[in-house]
Amino acid sequence: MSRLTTGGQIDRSQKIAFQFDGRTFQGFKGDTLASALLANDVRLVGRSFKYHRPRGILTAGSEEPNALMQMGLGDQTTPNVRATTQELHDGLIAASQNRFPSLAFDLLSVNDLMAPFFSAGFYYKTFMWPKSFWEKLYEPIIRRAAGLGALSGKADTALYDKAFAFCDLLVIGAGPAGLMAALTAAKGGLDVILADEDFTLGGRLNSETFEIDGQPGRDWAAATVAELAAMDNVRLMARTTVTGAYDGGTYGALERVSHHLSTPPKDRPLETFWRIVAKRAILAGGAIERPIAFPNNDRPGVMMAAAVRSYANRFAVAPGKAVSVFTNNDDGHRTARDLVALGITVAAVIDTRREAPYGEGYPVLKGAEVTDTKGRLGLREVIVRTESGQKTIKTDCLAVSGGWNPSVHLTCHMNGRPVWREDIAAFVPVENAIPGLLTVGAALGDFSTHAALATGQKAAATVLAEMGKTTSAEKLPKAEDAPIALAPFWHVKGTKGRAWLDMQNDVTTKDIVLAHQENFRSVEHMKRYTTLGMATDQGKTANMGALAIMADLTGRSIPQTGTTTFRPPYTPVAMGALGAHGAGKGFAPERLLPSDTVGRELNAHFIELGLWYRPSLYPLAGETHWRHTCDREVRMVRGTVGITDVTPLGKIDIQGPDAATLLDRVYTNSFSTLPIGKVRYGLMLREDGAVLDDGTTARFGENHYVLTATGGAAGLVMTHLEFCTQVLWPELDVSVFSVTDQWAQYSIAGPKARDLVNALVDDPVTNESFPYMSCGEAMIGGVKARLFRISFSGELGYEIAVPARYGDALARALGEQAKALGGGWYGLEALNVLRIEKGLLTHAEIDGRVTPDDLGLGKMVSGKKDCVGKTLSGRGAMLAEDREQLVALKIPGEVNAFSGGGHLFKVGEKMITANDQGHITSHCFSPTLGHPIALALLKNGRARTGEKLVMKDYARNLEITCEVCAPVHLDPKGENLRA
Amino acid sequence: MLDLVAKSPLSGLLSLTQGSVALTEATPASIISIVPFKGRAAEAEAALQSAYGVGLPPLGGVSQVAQNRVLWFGDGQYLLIADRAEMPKITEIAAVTDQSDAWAVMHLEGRDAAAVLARLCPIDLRPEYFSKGQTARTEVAHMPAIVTPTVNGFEIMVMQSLVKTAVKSLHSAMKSVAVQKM
Amino acid sequence: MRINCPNCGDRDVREFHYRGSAKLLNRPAPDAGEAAFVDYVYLRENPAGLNRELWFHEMGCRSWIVAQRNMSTHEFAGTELARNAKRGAK
Amino acid sequence: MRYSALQVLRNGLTGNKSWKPVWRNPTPKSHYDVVIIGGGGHGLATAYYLAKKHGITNVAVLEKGWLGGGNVGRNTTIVRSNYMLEGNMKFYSHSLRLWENLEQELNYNVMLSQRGLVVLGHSDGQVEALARRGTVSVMEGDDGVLWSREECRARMPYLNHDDARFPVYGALMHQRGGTARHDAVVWGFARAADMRGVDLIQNCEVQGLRIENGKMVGVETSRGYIGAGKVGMTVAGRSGQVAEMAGLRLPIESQVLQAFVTEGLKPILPTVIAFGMGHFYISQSDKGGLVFGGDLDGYNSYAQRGNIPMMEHIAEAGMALMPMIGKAKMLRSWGGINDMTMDGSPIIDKSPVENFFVNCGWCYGGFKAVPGSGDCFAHLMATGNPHPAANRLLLNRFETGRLLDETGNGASPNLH
Repeated sequence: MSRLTTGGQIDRSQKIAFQFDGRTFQGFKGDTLASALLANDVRLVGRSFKYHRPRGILTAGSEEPNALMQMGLGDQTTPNVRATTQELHDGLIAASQNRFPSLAFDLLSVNDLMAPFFSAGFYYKTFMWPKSFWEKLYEPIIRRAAGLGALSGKADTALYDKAFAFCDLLVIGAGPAGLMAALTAAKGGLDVILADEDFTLGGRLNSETFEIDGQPGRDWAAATVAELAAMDNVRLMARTTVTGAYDGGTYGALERVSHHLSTPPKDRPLETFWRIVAKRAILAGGAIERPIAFPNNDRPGVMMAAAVRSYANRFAVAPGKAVSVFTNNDDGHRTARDLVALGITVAAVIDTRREAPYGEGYPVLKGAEVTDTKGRLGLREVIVRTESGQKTIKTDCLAVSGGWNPSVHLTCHMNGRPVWREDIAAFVPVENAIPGLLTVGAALGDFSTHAALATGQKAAATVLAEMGKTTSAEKLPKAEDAPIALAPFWHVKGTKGRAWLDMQNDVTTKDIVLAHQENFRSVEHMKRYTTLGMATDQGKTANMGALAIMADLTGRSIPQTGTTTFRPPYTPVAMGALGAHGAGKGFAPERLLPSDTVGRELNAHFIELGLWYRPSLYPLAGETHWRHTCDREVRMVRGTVGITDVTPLGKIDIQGPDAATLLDRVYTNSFSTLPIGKVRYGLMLREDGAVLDDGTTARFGENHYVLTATGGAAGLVMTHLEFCTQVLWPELDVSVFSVTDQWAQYSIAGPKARDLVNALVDDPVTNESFPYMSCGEAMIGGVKARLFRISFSGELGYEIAVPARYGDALARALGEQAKALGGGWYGLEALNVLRIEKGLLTHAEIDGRVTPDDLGLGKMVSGKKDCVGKTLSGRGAMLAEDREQLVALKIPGEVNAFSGGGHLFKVGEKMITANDQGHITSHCFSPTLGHPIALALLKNGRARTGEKLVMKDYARNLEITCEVCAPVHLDPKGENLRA
Repeated sequence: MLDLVAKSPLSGLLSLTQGSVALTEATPASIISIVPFKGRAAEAEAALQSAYGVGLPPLGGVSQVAQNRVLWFGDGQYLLIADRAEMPKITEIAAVTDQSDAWAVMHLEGRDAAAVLARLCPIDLRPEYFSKGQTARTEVAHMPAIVTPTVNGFEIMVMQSLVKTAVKSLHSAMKSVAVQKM
Repeated sequence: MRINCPNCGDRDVREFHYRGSAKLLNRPAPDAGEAAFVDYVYLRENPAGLNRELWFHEMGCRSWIVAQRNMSTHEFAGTELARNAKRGAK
Repeated sequence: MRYSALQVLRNGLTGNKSWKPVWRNPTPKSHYDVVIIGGGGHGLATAYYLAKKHGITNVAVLEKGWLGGGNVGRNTTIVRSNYMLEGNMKFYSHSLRLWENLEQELNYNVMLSQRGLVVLGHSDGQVEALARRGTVSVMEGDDGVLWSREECRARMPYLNHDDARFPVYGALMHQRGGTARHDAVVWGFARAADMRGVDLIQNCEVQGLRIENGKMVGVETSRGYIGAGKVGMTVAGRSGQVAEMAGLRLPIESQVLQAFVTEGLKPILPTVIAFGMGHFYISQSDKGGLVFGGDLDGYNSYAQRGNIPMMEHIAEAGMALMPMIGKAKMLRSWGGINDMTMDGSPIIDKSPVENFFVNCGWCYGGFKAVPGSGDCFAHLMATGNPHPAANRLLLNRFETGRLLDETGNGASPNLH
């Protein structure tokens, strides 16, 4: 065990048992999985992506490239979890990834031996022969070798949630800078959200031995957090990563709500994705320590120096028995001092600087460089080049510090390009990269605790002033203010062997050299060619080193060479959280008919149409095929009476002195001439001349119309009318208001339709009192209803609308009365057949491309007036000879069916594009005619009645011969409608 | 004679309680859209004043006297929510439609009502920015909604055909908040 | 992205539907001819800077809004109701 | 230097020291027979085919930034030809055939993986429309097979077949569809064009077009004036700006489309899948990341980044369709500038300015068009006549009404 006996922010009274790769270990409350593994001397935790190199824990944060784990077993297993951020909890089960058969013995580690042939981009240069081998052989092998963790392939059943939050100030990061900023702003009266990815707020104060105002930094942090928690205007969000900065002060944030719990209570989400809208933001995200590239710098036991301090100080773990440090700055010495203070042996501090500080209690090798390491599954020794020659140091942990990179990530999300700061040899955020966001502390490149507190306080004061609030004169707490003493040093030169830059994607310094050699010299080419920075950490620890090497190779400075940029999210976000509530039925609202319950009681088959659930069939007992039901329902309508729920048709109420003018402008035909109490069929175009929708409009008064849009186009038509009244002609005095949800509307069709209507209405109607295309009011059981005499089946038809609260009751009454007359409910399948038999358009013909003329409705475009789309519907090609026109098709005596996938050809011609004559738009078997019929769009179709054609559906492999006929199969004079 | 039995849109779905928050149905006698014709707003207001004792609210506002309320509903558009089921006789000066059956009305109330609604609704619900006397047309769980602060929470109106999803979404948010506030 | 609806104030972009150039305010006269309508319906300036454009507050007050927005930065320079907007500008 | 397994082996044994630059860094000449503006996939492919098929090698490709830095370097890498309208179908079919020989032709592995592309239908109507697309494909000599509901369940068990809001009714399998490695396409064309003498000039921004007597004679660039016999424009989202330099307005709006990739995962998704209801499509890259995307954000933009609502919508659609991806973590998101035309189909044509040719309007689907577009544009620029595969992709179709509107949404670019 490497657990120190005292210290740290772990609770030794709460022991936690967990598993890693099948073995059971023990840790404490307050541990991360990584700290608990280190405490148990587990150093080898994973295999690298390409070469399957043994890897250990590198960092103590979310930038971790190596320690990615498969968590949990079975269907709900989670891949690629960073051990460095996963809180330990009882029963946690983790497994290493990307190895077979075991972590210690991985067959694919043979890749490491093949490394000379697996140089950057080698796959672009081979695997091309023979041609067919890519999909069959090469690619499957590459795919199997690639990838890290695995999904189970089974549905994720975890609960995820989303939420919105608003604040005056969002503080991102709860280290000294963030805490100071939040405290100052909150005391000044702002609504503050303070978010931090860690489960304990305080940032580096939890991992360092700094003092603030004479007390340990971590105690100051805890006290400040407690003070903030007590304030009403502060929301503390621990375990919450701000993942992205977007327009308008909107930030995405992921809260890990339950990952730290063994058995989350029912209803508690696993994660919540927040959208935080902040008037101002302060980025206090700290900095990420950067490595130094040297040969075999990827062995388990090589760690970042700050991570070593985190494990020792915060988690009370000795990361090694004899730790050495490789540094180019004073921070490396801090590591040594902290370890010595904890009684951990420091073998040496290898400092690249000749002017390195003196080490108290540890040896210092000045002007020295690590040139190699040894130890297959874990570090054993490092080889050091000093001015006095080569030295070998026995060490099982090498803490590396190459300086710090400010966490500029969020500031890049809106195209901000970080700028170079020579004194710290790092990129810092460019000002105003995100409107309203200020950067403070280490994220700004000011690394001391004093600077963190001071910049945090100052930024909060700026925000307060901008928002018209005053800052209370708070004294700045006292803290260390040591400058970062750093001599830039990126990689050890003059060595053999591979030195890793991107640990996860296995990119070495040699790959950068090769990229340069092959002229992939722009940073983006280099990244893409070598895959540097493309792994799960987005190159947080890798990009700078590679940039420095490329700068070296091209003889340019680092800022001339390029910059590092990052895209959202800051750390990866589960699809489940981003897509929370999308699974199952949650993807879109469910819209139910007033007769929904009635339909369900009748075991109707429902289908999804737009947002609505609509019955397609009302099968009776004994009907085993949908056609049985559909045919019966069609015969029922043609023979007696059928009812169907047409509530989804868009009902738009149009009132005002200019109501008629509006309708005349949006419809091709005239509505100002429609008498009150009458209904007219209308055709509406888009401005580009294509048909937008068809439907009926009823006139209830001089200035009052009710327009009906087809169900699928209801929203579109409403928006179009609002566009017309607000954008095109705001001078019109007219109101357009949706009343779709107000009315439950039923269609009644069939020879006995009037009998059914009269069984319900208080005052019976006759053909004379209420002729075809009439509208008016009627009383049903004392309820005021709207009655329409319209038909979409070719039969005598009515529609009745009642306020929706009576919809269920009316549906039941209709059902009973229809049954008494020998009729009943019919669904969309039958409705479709009825329409096609009558040659009426289904929504399939109005495909957004057809013109009135294509549909044979050219004469509906009034020559006397303008309307939307009129001019462009008259363009040459819109009326051309070879355009497809609506026709009907039939297959007399055939049992074979049409197909909606069918295209049409002249008999005997090769069925290829060049000979294409048109295609089927809708089709059915007509029980009335006894054979299949269809509607089709056919080149010059109206002139081709009687012609035989071949229909071919290649996707279903169907072929039939059919005949062009007139669209109206039944009652061509419309006598039934008017009966 | 036929007797059509009315069914309220939320019957059988509500009430629900979770933690500190309750979701209940409200059934105002009538909801009526009023869009005064051009230049007729003052007349419309006077007519409403005399019939219901309540005037037209300002942008985004609610005017209320006793049980009669007028909600701002859009540019020059209003919703009268009244204690009696009849249409105002103002068809000469305003476009008027009966919306009584178009909307389902819910009350989401209790200490954490705002936290619940913030899981589903993208507007700023902080009381400094949104409180009694105001109203907003916005979305709740991807559905068009009218959200109006009450003394102890919010009145939420959604299209009646969408109540199943609305209740399901609100209930799931109520559960999520309740368990996290434990 | 947030859009300042002249009626409703600052709202999330998710409540809005976009309809492109505010050129659509200027429908040609009925007798303007095909070329004028082709230009109106199809041809666009598509600037990389400030664009005058139409948004519809679909999941809000259902107002059509004319916005000035920088297409390179997404910054808004102002919004007004389409019914009040100046016509005739390109 | 010819690439081969042997070459990889030889270099591996000698420390990879002898690999040569993949392209030169030439200094711009004062005049070229052809100047192509835009060093993306379309521009590089055009230059390659000009040299290869038409023997025109005095060609420069001018790139503002780095080669392939536009949409070709930021897309979801899908290759397909399953269109419905004849004018599009024959073009994309032609392009797909070029894809199928690209690796051998370019001597560069672009990793074309014809793993199949499945488009799902969620109503009888959608399935019928898919069948029609399949039929149209086969009519053009391509492929398309309809899968029944039962076949979908058997072949794609990881889709939600049980309690879906929009259940799967059927699907169209386009077996020759799939993916390719986007950067490799750029580098392959660049290398092949460079080898034939084409000058690829990076960091060279075109700032003006010189037109004399209605004829294009050259371009003003950040690296000086370059004379040109002919100028071709292949600048995707920036088409509006370049066309404006020539005094032209186009039927195009530039819109943002986001795309996403998850962390690397072991193989789980064998084909490309497109949701028919919620604007979501997904495939798994050879590196293991799930690459997915959806609809346009819906507004004009040159910012190359999108916003949260569409990202959420796409993820929700993903969860609705295949809830197995819930525990996959989205790693990166990016945005491209899409030159959306008013009918959703591209334009390869002459312009009213003599010797100035336009290749634009690729909407969100330019990647799969790269070889076809290059071939057809080169043909047009070399011969003055449209390539037979692209003879419907003309600029004047908006005047004549001979539109190519696959989705039927009319002149609303964000709806295509």
